[in-house]
Amino acid sequence: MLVKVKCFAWAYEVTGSDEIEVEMKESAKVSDLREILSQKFPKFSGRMESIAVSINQEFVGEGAIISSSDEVALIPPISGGL
Amino acid sequence: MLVKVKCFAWAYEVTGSDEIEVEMKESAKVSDLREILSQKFPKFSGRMESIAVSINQEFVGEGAIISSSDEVALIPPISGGL
Amino acid sequence: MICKIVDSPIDITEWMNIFESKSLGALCSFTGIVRSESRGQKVTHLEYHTYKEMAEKKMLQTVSEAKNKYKVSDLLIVHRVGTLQVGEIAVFILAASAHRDAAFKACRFSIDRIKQIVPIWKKEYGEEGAVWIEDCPVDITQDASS
Amino acid sequence: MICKIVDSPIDITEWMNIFESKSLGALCSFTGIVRSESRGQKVTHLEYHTYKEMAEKKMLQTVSEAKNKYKVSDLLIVHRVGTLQVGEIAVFILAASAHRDAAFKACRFSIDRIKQIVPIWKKEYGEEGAVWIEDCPVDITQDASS
Repeated sequence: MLVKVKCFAWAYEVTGSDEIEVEMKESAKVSDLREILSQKFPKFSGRMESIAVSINQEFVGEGAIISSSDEVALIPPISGGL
Repeated sequence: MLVKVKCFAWAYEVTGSDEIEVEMKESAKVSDLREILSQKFPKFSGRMESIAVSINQEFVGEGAIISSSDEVALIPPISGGL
Repeated sequence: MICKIVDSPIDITEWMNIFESKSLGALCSFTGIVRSESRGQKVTHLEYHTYKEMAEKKMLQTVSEAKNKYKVSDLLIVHRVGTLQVGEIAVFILAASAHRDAAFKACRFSIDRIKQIVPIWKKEYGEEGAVWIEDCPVDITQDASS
Repeated sequence: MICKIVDSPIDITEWMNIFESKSLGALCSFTGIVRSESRGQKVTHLEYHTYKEMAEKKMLQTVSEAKNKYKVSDLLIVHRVGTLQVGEIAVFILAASAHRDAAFKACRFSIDRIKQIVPIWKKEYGEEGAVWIEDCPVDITQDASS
């Protein structure tokens, strides 16, 4: 399946796009997504752990299952406020 | 000596004046002032302890000595702010 | 550092931008507004009385203590006295700091401290008459600048 | 309850009087202003980026958590994104309550919580180039509404 992944802050700079498409097997998990992205974009190396993943605008854990209709996003460490 | 004593909030209502004159012996203390006022104004009865006394705009203890040139004030429990 | 006792309405918008903003970072404000109810009684209005000279002195002591305790760059306290209607502002405090923790703490400290040492009294007028609010008998051992 | 992400300057005076004041009592505000120095470096300007839909959702979660934790009657969060100059306001929070303790705590909680769960990112531009500020890796175990 093809999954759309939004990329924010420096994740955008790493992938070069604010939304990428990632080919994944059905019922893939967040941990699978990390693996695929780390291989595809070596610049994630050493920084992937600091990224949180959201599905449909909620933060999710490594075991969460992704479906092709989900809104998936990469959330680097945040720094809102002052 | 004659000492001027400012009366605020309900101390003003008890004495009927925002400034009273109190006859005291030289080197009288704050505790003496309380005694004189309690006798002069029976309505202070049971409430005198809740009043703080200031001399020259600083809170003082019972042993502080009052001189006739001092600015003395009776400060009932305060309630500034909201 | 600004401390003021005023007898006309407090216009927050006048004070909110008082500090030069370039190096501030964090501003914390506190606004105390006359409530329509107090101690289960409907309030019609309030009267704030003060011992003005001493109150200004004690407000200055308050901001100086706050500045010593917390890293604030600036602090403002404005307290209104006289007759206040429900919904009107009685007190406004503004603390400025490079960091939010100090701004919050200094602002909170200031309103708490005002209630301990600044000679201002509130008389509440309601349906059942008027009553002096006695929040806090002054504890002189708590007065010493720490 | 108002949560907004805006891309134009935040006018505090517009927001400061937003809540009906008759029953309020206490208002606590927090204003976050872009500083001219950060981490020892001179700042020329900042860029705030956001994942807007999720950020608004997480701001709503923040105010709802604050309302559950503290007895606040109302709460406002406005966060600006885009390019901000030194001295401009990045965030404004206003908490209203009958009592000051709740107002202070809800306001403080909100700014702290924003920094934990609201997807907004800050890029600092200074003399030595631009850098993403990484205050807080999101800890998903801390996200659950408590």
